[in-house]
Amino acid sequence: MSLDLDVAVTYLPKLLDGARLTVQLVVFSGLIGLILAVPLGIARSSERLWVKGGPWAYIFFFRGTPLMVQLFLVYYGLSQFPAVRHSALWPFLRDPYWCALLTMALHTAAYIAEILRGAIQAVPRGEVEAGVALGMKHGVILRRIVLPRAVRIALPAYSNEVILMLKGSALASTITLLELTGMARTIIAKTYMPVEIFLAAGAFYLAISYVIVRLFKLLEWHLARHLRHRG
Amino acid sequence: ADIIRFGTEGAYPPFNQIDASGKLTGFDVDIANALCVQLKAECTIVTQDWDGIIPALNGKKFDALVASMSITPERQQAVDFTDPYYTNKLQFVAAKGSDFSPVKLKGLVLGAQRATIAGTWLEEHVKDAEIKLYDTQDNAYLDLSSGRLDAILADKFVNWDWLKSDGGKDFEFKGEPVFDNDKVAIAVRKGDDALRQKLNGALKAIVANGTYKKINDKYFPFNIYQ
Amino acid sequence: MDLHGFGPQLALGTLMTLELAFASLGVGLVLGLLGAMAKASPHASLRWLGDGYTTLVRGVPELLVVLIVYFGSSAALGMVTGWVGMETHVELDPFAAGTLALGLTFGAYATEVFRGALATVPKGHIEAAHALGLGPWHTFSRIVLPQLWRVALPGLGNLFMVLLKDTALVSVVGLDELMRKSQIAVGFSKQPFTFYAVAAGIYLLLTVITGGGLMMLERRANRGFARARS
Amino acid sequence: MPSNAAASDNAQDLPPLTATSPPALEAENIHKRFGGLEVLKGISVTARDGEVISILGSSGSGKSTFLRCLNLLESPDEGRIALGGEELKLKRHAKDGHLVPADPRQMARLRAGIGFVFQNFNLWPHMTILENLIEAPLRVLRQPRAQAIETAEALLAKVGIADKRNSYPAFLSGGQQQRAAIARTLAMQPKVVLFDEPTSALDPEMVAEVLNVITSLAEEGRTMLLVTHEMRFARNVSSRVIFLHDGRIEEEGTPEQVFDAPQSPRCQQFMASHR
Amino acid sequence: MPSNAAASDNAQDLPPLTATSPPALEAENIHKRFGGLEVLKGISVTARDGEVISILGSSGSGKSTFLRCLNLLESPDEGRIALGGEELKLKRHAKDGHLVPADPRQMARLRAGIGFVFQNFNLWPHMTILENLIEAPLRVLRQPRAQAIETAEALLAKVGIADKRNSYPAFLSGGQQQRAAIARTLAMQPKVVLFDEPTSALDPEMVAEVLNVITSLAEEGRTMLLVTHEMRFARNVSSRVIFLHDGRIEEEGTPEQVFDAPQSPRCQQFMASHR
Ligand SMILES: Nc1ncnc2c1ncn2[C@@H]1O[C@H](COP(=O)(O)OP(=O)(O)OP(=O)(O)O)[C@@H](O)[C@H]1O
Ligand SMILES: Nc1ncnc2c1ncn2[C@@H]1O[C@H](COP(=O)(O)OP(=O)(O)OP(=O)(O)O)[C@@H](O)[C@H]1O
Ligand SMILES: [Mg+2]
Ligand SMILES: [Mg+2]
Repeated sequence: MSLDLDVAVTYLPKLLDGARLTVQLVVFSGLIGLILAVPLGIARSSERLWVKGGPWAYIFFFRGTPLMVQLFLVYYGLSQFPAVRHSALWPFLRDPYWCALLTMALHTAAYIAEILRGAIQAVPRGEVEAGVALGMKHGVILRRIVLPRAVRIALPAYSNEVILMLKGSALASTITLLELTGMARTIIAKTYMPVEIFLAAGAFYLAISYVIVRLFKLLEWHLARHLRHRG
Repeated sequence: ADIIRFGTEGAYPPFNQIDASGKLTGFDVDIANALCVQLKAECTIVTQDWDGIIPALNGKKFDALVASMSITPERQQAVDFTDPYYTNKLQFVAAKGSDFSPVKLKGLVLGAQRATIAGTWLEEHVKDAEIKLYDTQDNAYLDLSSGRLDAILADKFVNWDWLKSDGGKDFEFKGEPVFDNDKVAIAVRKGDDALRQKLNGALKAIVANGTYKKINDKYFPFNIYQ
Repeated sequence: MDLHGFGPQLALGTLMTLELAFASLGVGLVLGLLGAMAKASPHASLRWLGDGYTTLVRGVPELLVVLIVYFGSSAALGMVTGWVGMETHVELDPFAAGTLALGLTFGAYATEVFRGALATVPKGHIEAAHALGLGPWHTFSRIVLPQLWRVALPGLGNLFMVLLKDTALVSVVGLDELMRKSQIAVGFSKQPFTFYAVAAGIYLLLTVITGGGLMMLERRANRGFARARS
Repeated sequence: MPSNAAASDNAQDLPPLTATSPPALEAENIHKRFGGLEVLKGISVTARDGEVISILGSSGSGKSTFLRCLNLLESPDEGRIALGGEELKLKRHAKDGHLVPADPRQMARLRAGIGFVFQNFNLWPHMTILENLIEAPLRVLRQPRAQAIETAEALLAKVGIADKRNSYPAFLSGGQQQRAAIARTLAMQPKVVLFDEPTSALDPEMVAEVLNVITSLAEEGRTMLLVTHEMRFARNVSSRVIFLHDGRIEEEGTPEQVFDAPQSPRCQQFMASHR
Repeated sequence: MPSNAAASDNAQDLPPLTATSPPALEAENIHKRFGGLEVLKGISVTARDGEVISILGSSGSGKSTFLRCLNLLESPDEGRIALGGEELKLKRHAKDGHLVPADPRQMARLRAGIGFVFQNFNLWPHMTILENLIEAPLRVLRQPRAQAIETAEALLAKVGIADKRNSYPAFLSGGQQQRAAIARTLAMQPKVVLFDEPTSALDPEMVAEVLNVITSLAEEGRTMLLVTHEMRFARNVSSRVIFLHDGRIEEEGTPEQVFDAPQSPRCQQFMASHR
């Protein structure tokens, strides 16, 4: 099998456009997701049923169903109701970009919250008790002891989640967005050169995820200074 | 006897589809079976996702594709085609009563399935309208009924099938077919001339002996060969 | 709800989804542990290998991994058999290819989860094992793994949920799992919402079951650990 | 309701020691069981301002559990606790029947006035020693940063680990960690300090040093309860000694009484092993 | 090369004590630095079969570090170590220049013959106390399960926590954990035992008990090095005392010499604080 790399080069600008949209989707949905996930994860690790019940159900639903189905229901599903089409939200929900962003953020928030819960529960009990004994309030302990410790524990799993979202963003092509995958498929439909174009798109994904991995490594290194030998 | 392994998509009614009992049915399937009877060959038909269908053929997962695949120059680089076994036409559908017309598309939002002749046609011929491409034809129809699309361009026969259904009852064909020479054929691996010749012969035979017409009439009230 | 007679088909799809998920889980857990050990190894070459594995496999879209394994493997096997003079056509069957591809992917992500968990095992516990003369294998399997497991479980649970749904990707190699069966049903019946809702319901059901299993595992793994309260 | 800042002011200028001032710490009839094991079977202790009470007892006799119950790190099954005359509001937990704080704000305020030095230190590993020390003064007492650092450095110097101020806990020796933990507690200037074996990892010189620290705290009018196995230390530092056995107070009195003339056979036996 | 099992046989029937038998443990000129901090500046210790050597020194003087270097939990920068006359093969690590084991199998075999009791116990939290005790005998010595359990239960009874056999470490008191850690090490019947403050969390009665255990181990011909802050304990148990200061051995001799008539001013000062 011989590769025709000219095709990939010809369509590079188009793929770049797609990559830009992909990065946008991942970054924004990731940020919104993180903001949603922190309170969710904290509430989920509570021992009180009425605190953890809601987040539990939320996480259950969004982790339990495929992103593809969620996207489908938000984009195609909601629009089947005339009430939605005539509501004030329609200009927003009509647009596949906002639908994708909303769904991806809700989806990733559930996963991040669950990771955070695991990490919070892994913080050694004695360290929490030390804060309690010093009269620190619940919120202060959470902010100053539990979360900083949990963040360090959760970081690798979180980097996983970001990369999974990068890949998950490919599903946005099912609601007509021309992000990297959507763009690649459109080009393939024109050129019938699936191997070359998919490889080129794959290289873009690899490059983006490499950057993500690097950034996380940097962050991890920075946060692990308390374990590093200091001469 | 010879063994021929056919591949098809199984998600393109009424040409190829899987029914509730898991059985593969449709126009393509009936044609393949008729060809096999003609060739006195032993046949299997396997389904395969559209995205992987050409690679699977070239990876020798099967020998031929009866998947309503149109002949295009790009595909001809990857596979060889037999003589066409039906001719497709592209025609717009839009809401009943709308003033849509294929000659004034400016500023409209048009939809089609990605990687189809219809999608390519839109991209090549329409410059001043927004074009949205969908993974499946069904998704395009959904967006037509949600009002995000003004019209859809698709295979006439597929549109016809949808317009008959519940979801399509508020829509209708608009204007004449914009393209009527889309030839659909069976694909074989490049260079597999022996199989190609055999299939061509058998195809001629079933058209001549009336088997083809019987199959055609089972699905459509009009002739789709030419 | 009218399933247009597709009930048995969806059941078959569910079964295929489960088979794929569990088979890939097995492959992936082993790869994940090996990956984490490689990355924590003092040997630079092993670390490099582990890094390469996770970066590459995590970086490439799952769909591409599936396609590469499925089509690439038969090309590679064909080449090998060609060298030894056989002209027969060898191929990885779709299930094996799907399992391998999903397992590879799961393993790459699991490597990261295990690595994070590895860092939470107190150094002293490993030193205690060394001081008692436990070898590297026993130290790992008896002291590190059970503690690592406890911290890794929620992350692995996440990954398993992803895996369960990623099985949908292998439909490109011709495996009829739940998602594809639903799409077929949609194509036939033109009732997308019915069937996608049913599919979502089935995935949720599987989530309930795996969630229950995970909770049991977590409870087991947490024996002996007092939980922090504040 | 007085704010945290007010509570800390209290701690700094203590009320004059008069016979009528309420006891700094009062615990009455504390009961605690772990599953089937009844560890505390009704312990009552009253500590006046400036008193230093040592709690002795064999390993597993419930000394740590008792201290932990006093600031509700462990929920007692039964009992009353009052600090400086203010009764800690408790309520019964609906599910497991333990006593838990009824008013979390009161609890946090009172806890800020009770220091606790853990048997196993529990320093926060992601903060340097200095950060460990200033954390609570900054967040709980809302001290200005400069002042918190100043106090912290003075304390670190006092316990002899000023050079480790920017190290992380993982890189300290056992004794250094223990001293850091003591300093962290003292940085809050608590009125009552509970020490759980504060000298277990210290060499005799450091023990003497900690003894000095405790004595000077007592002179400032602070009240201390300490669990210790160092008899010599207990004798030198304490105004009163309590011997725990089998979940009850078996013997109580001045160091002379308990060490030199114990009444109960169990305590006699315990003291004998020390001689 | 003898297998692990053979090594354990060795440990159980010890060679007769003769003047010509090689020393149980020999460490020569051990150096260790952490970054810029030189903690050990050349320490040499030779311990004969049945000897009990106490290591004293102020907090941070490098006692734990020295013990940890002896079984290579810490990589020394310089030095030689031999066990029962067998020299530990060391090589210089290519990158950081530390000495690391050259032959991992030899290392594991020798380590199985050296016990180490950690200052902070390091019990494995996911195993019950009994499981903690039998783990190494099962995996390293390949003892039959029944035998391992029997030995473990006898040891637990000896240190007085037989009732905690099925508890997890998190639910034990500090002293109970310490005793479990001692028992875990002894379950391997090591020829040489290194104790890092084995009595820090123990009450006087338990200290006496541990003293008995150590004495009886010494009578069996086992060799022990122990870091401790309990002077009385060190005096009673040891045949030789070493005082560490500033990374060097400042004073060495019989307990009488070191405790009652120290030569160096630093040691005199240290001992004074003890009186
Ligand atoms: N991993 C490390 N990195 C940097 N410095 C260290 C490390 N471990 C120990 N140190 C330093 O080395 C010195 C000696 O520590 P070590 O634990 O040997 O003391 P020690 O004599 O056992 O004291 P203690 O009686 O308090 O346990 C201390 O100053 C300590 O801070
Ligand atoms: N969380 C717990 N769950 C079950 N049992 C516990 C728990 N905490 C302590 N215990 C048990 O309660 C008893 C008292 O423990 P505590 O820690 O109070 O003893 P202590 O007097 O402080 O002993 P030490 O001097 O050894 O520290 C012990 O038998 C211990 O095993
Ligand atoms: Mg205790
Ligand atoms: Mg030490």
